[in-house]
Amino acid sequence: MSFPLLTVTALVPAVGAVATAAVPAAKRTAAKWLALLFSLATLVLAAVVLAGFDPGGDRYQMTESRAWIADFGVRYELGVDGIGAVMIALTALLIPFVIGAGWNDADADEDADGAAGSGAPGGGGPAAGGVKSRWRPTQGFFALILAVEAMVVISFAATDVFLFYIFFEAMLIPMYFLIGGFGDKAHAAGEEEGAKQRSYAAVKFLLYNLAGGLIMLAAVIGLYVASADQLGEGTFSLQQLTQARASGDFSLADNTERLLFLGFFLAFAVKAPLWPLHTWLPNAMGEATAPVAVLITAVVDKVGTFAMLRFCLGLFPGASQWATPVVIVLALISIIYGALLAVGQRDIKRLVAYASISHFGFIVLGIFAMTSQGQGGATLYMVFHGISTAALMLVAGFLISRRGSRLIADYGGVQKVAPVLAGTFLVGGLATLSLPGLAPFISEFLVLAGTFSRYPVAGIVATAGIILAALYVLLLYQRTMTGPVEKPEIRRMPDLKVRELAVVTPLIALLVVLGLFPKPLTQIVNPAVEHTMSDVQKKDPKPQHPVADHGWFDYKPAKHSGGDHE
Amino acid sequence: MIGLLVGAPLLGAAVLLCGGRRLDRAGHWLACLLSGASFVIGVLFFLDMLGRSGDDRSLHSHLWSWVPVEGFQADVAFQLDQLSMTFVLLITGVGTLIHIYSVGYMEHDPRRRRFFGYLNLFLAAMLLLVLADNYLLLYVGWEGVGLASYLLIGFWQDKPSAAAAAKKAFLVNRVGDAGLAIAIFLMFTTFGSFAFAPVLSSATDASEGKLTAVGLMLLLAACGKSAQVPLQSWLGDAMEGPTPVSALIHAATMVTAGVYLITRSGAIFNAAPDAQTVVVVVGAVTLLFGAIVGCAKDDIKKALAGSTMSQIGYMILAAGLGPIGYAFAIMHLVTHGFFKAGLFLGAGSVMHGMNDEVNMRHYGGLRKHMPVTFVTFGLGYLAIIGFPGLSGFFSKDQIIEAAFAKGGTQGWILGAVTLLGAAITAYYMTRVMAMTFFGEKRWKPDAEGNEPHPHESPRSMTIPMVVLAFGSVFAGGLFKFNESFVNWLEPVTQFEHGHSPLSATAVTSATVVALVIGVGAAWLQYGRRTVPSVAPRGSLLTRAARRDLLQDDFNHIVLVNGGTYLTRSLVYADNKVVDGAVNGTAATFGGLSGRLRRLQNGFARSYAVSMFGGAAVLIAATLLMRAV
Amino acid sequence: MSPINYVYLAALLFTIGASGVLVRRNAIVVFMSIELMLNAANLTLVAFSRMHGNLDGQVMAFFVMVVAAAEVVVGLAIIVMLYRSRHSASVDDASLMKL
Amino acid sequence: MNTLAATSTSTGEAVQFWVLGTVAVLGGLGTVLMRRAVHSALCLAATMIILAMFYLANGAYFLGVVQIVVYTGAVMMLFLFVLMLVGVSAADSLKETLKGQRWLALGCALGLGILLIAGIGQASVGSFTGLGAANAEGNVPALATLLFTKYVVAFEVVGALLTVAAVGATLLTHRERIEKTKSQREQAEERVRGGKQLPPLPAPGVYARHNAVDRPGLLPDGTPAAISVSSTLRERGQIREVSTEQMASLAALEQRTAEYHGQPTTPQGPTAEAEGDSAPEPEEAAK
Repeated sequence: MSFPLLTVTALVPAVGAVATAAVPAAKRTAAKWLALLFSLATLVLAAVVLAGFDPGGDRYQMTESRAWIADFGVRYELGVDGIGAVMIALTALLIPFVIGAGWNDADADEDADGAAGSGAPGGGGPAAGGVKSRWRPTQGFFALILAVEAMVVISFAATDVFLFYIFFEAMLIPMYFLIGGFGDKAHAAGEEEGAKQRSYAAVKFLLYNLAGGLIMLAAVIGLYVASADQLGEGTFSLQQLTQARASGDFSLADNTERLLFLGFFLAFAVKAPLWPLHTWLPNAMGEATAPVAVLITAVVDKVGTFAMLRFCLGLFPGASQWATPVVIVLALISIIYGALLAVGQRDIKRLVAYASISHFGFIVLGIFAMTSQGQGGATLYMVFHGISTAALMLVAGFLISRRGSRLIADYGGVQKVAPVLAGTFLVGGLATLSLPGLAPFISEFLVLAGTFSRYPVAGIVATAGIILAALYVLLLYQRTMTGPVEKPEIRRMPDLKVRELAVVTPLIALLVVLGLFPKPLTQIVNPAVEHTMSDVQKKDPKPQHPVADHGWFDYKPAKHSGGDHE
Repeated sequence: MIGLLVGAPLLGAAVLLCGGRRLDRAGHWLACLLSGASFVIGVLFFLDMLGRSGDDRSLHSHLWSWVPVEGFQADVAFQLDQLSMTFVLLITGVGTLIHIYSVGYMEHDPRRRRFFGYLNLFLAAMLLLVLADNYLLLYVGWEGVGLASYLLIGFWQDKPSAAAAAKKAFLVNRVGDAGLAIAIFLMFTTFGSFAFAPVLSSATDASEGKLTAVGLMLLLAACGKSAQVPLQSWLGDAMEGPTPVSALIHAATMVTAGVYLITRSGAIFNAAPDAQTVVVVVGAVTLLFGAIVGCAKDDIKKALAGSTMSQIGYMILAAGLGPIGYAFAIMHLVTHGFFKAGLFLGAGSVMHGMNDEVNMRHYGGLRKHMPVTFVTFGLGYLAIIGFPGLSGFFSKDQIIEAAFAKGGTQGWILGAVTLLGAAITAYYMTRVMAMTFFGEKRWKPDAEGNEPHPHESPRSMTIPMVVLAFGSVFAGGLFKFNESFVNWLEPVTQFEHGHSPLSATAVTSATVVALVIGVGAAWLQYGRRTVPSVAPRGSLLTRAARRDLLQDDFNHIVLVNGGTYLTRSLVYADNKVVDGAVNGTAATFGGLSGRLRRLQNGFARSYAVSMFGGAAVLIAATLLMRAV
Repeated sequence: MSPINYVYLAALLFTIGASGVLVRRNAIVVFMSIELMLNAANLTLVAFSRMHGNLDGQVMAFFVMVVAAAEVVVGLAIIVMLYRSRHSASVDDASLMKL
Repeated sequence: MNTLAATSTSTGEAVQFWVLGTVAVLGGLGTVLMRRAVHSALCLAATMIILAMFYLANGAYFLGVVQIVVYTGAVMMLFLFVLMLVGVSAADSLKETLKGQRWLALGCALGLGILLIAGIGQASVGSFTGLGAANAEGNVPALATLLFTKYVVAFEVVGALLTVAAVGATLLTHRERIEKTKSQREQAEERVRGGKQLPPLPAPGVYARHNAVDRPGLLPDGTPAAISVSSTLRERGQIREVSTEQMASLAALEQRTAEYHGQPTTPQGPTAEAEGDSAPEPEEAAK
């Protein structure tokens, strides 16, 4: 077996997590740099994965396969298709920014512990206050982020259903602590209430995802039993199952397939999140610090949509088609509902969370439209939404950290005192509303076009979402950034610092570059989408009046005979 | 090479917006330079194009493959034909003039660099819009100008009204954009492509229903961008932006993009007569709507905005007439670009001299104080009302003639509407003219006691006004001469001579009569009598017109209030119902476990009972299983 | 008579022992009831050993006895402890094991 | 029994089974139903002895002996020791304190019994093998062979378990003396400080007729002093009451003595106070 690149890509952040956690309490800064270093190393590895991926080659590449739990046919199987490779790259790309943006986020806990001693209200996290020597917030914060990264990478690379499941669920543990243990100290009703809300959000996050995950576990076991029944030897291997299905050895009864599909889909729909399973997201994103919120929406939740594409469609094509109408309706509701709720929010971070729900609706819509434009668009959407939300949310985080409040009403006129901050915020917002020229436009347009070509009504309803997107983004911008400067806290507000600029600038640059030149990504994604399309045995609807491949020079308007002006 | 047209202002925008304070001192000249460079390149292309025969003038340049997804090919590719060329020259020409004007106008603004960055961004997006060779790239330019317009309307962001106006403009435009997006989807599903060439050349293959749908969606887009009824409400508010912006974007170029879109998609509209009818109706309604609103406004810029709306109504109407009208629509567009830009710059000049006072009731008698402005504004005025011999006369007369040529009852109605429009145009423009430049001086010291001292504007502002005045006077005649403009556009838009039931002379005379009536009425009302400083209450129509014919009120009540109520109730429902259902489940389980907890009473004997009971049940189950 | 009767007897004794565990409060009596149940089980083992003709059942019974002896030793020690701390040998008095 | 399979046992065994079986069941019932733990223990011992006989009858000679030696001998003795520690003669109240416990218990027991018997009935076999072959060279050697070959590991483990149990029991009951032993002076001071009885306790049973240890002595005024009874008895509630007739006769005796000495009589007798004062009124005085 060749060099296990994927394993190493996941291992580096895992090792980084352990190493960061082991840094002594006094050397906070060293821990930060160590974490950044490891995340950058992961980024390099992910870049190697992306570069090494051959779009013309096999469906799954860089595969690794080792026996793990032989009794149950569980194997340690990794491999990426184009979609997986791109998602790993996205993850590895965002983590350094998350770390950079959260550079000082955990210090507040550290200081609270030091200053207040026993009675520190600093966070509902494990062992808040008192035991300073044992509880090292900075090290913990960065170690948890790296741990999440490692698990997400494995999830994107796993081609064994059981392996995927384990990391899909294990991710919840570090995320739980990240949400519950670290807050932005900007709750409207004071820090005590904030800590309460935080632990509520963390528990809600955990329960929702755990519930979804357990249902999925049942389906995973069901899949194993079904495969054991039909193939003689049970297996969780995606590749084996797909092959067996293609060769006709493995075919599920309609009802079984549908039940299994529902089991998987529910878990992913919670994670994604799809209406009406979405209510944990605004809480989690609202209470967590901005970098953690980015981690949730841009990285962890992507596992859900990614898994819909890889597992739901890949394993249960028949049931996927059966469920399509319902899923599309749910996705549409998500789009419109998320956008409308975003309009009604008073809290900046919750607004972004609801916007994300709307965007996840688009992703799911694209996946289940079952056209190559829709699925390609959905995949690109995952990447671009990750980058654009990261840009918007991180700048929002910088803004919140300056004023110490998440309420939109507490701002106004920031543009005047901090133009760079406002400018980057606007660019992030414009990316969120899919302004053409920025990357998310391409994906959103592809999703809409792909949906429209099969379900015109759904396409039109979803298009209404882009109007609402403009509404919530511009309302947010208008209320926070424009107008006269009235509040003294805002008059003193400093503009972006060098570190913050270093975090935001590359993201914005990426948004612009990918918006103009997404070809490298589409090249990698296209073959994977074709494979998925062949999995579900769907073909793009043909245009009714296909045009011949005209060059521009072939076009001459028909001469009208009636022209007597000459 | 074509890319350079777009590239130059884009570079300017990038440098100015990212460059930081270092560029504060010379940034505006850089912007003017790059805008001028774009104009020069445009002229070079134009000369090159003139050297070739009519059918051979179209240029095409493919830059890179943009979104290559299975079955979905979108390229970044430009196409420069006569129609685009016309726009390129108008945009870069007027754009450059307004850049120069802004140097003077924005001299004291601390954020001037940024202003020029936005202006350059606008030029780039607008050029992209007219140069794109497919609808998707056009869409990029389409929203790009929307963004630039947003940024420029809201340029003075610390004014809440400006920020709100900017947001409103973008949002209303977004509704139109959604229409364009759906039109593109329809093309994609119908033709499998959305590049101009393949779609337009095979448009007739598709069913009429499809084409009507596409046409209506394109019209929706045009309504948004060109401020046509029912999406016109943003244009009046957009006057919150600096005056050069109003001149460039909201008079000369961006708002005419809708006309461009309809003309460009002529092949589709030609094959969908129903859609054309709707276009004509929208144009006619807006024509009157804008004119009526223009009559009632006291704010000079809003009066001009109403006028703009009305004039674009003319263009849309002409474009809706099909091949008999496209060329005239574009011709009116170009001449309108000259005189309306000139009028706005004149208005800006007046405001510049009047401490940014916009209420015409506080002007009066300015002709003595601002002679250059008076003359250039006056020429623009004569052009817009269609004074014979000036450019507005030629272009508008053609449209009225074409409206009659539509034929049948429709033709008569349209002709009558356009004539009526011409009369109202004459009326409201004379009103503006009279209130601003004639009569007594009516200005007073403002709240801080500064009495305005009207003075002529600096050279950098007057020169562009003079140039535009020249355009307003001569462009029409030049275009009309030997039908040069129609011939120039014919290879792209096609041309068909309309057969009017009235002779050309009769139409012209009718137009002149309408003009005289309009001017006379206004002169009687505003030129001869003193204008009151405070607006009289006015008739019901006047009051409604002052409020944009209640359209804003409708929007406010139905959309804003309704939307607010909807979102509020949804937020409530999300908390209470969706989340409540989940929390309720949790509470149920909580309560249930509270009950079950009582079973855990701590008495070992109780537990033993459950144990033995359980054992009994197990045995019973085993026995049953064996028995079965 | 069939040796199965021994098993019936054992079942009867087991049930009596079980009800003793459930009904009595004195820890020592409860313990004795448990012993009764164990003995009933032993009787079953011995009877089956005879019916099957091998001695494995007796070995099992032997082990049960030993384990029971060990259990009695520890159990009684616990009862003594309990008595010392609570001055009562009632199992109901040790009812803190609840939520 | 040399036959490999038989269908029924000898008549003697049958008789023995029915007679002793009845006694065993009665013994079991006694264990559960007797109010005094000692009686329960005795009943249990009886049942165990009968079971030992049944073991013998079933060819389990070794086990029968072990049953008697280990169970009836050692384990039951242990039980009795503990009973004596806790209180031999205290009778339990049979009043149920847990709501519904008795009915539940009855239901469970009945259900379990019926199900068990039904289960056995289902599995009942017509013939049995008997231990003739297995016990051919003697029950003990055969058992030993099994124990030390096939079950040797289990045997060792059980041995270890026993040892651990022994150590565990010792540990459990052992009370480590962690504080310094108190000197006599300290004890005295503590007593004074705690307001405890300083002089020696009064002796019990002054006017007793029989085993006087469980009768309180009377104070000079004639009231019984509960403190004079040993604390163990007091705790078990085994103090015998000084009955009113006795008090009366006592008073009469005092009277007579006083008359004899020509002393003035005290108007109030101890009788009146005996009722209110006889301090820890035992719940149930022994008869």
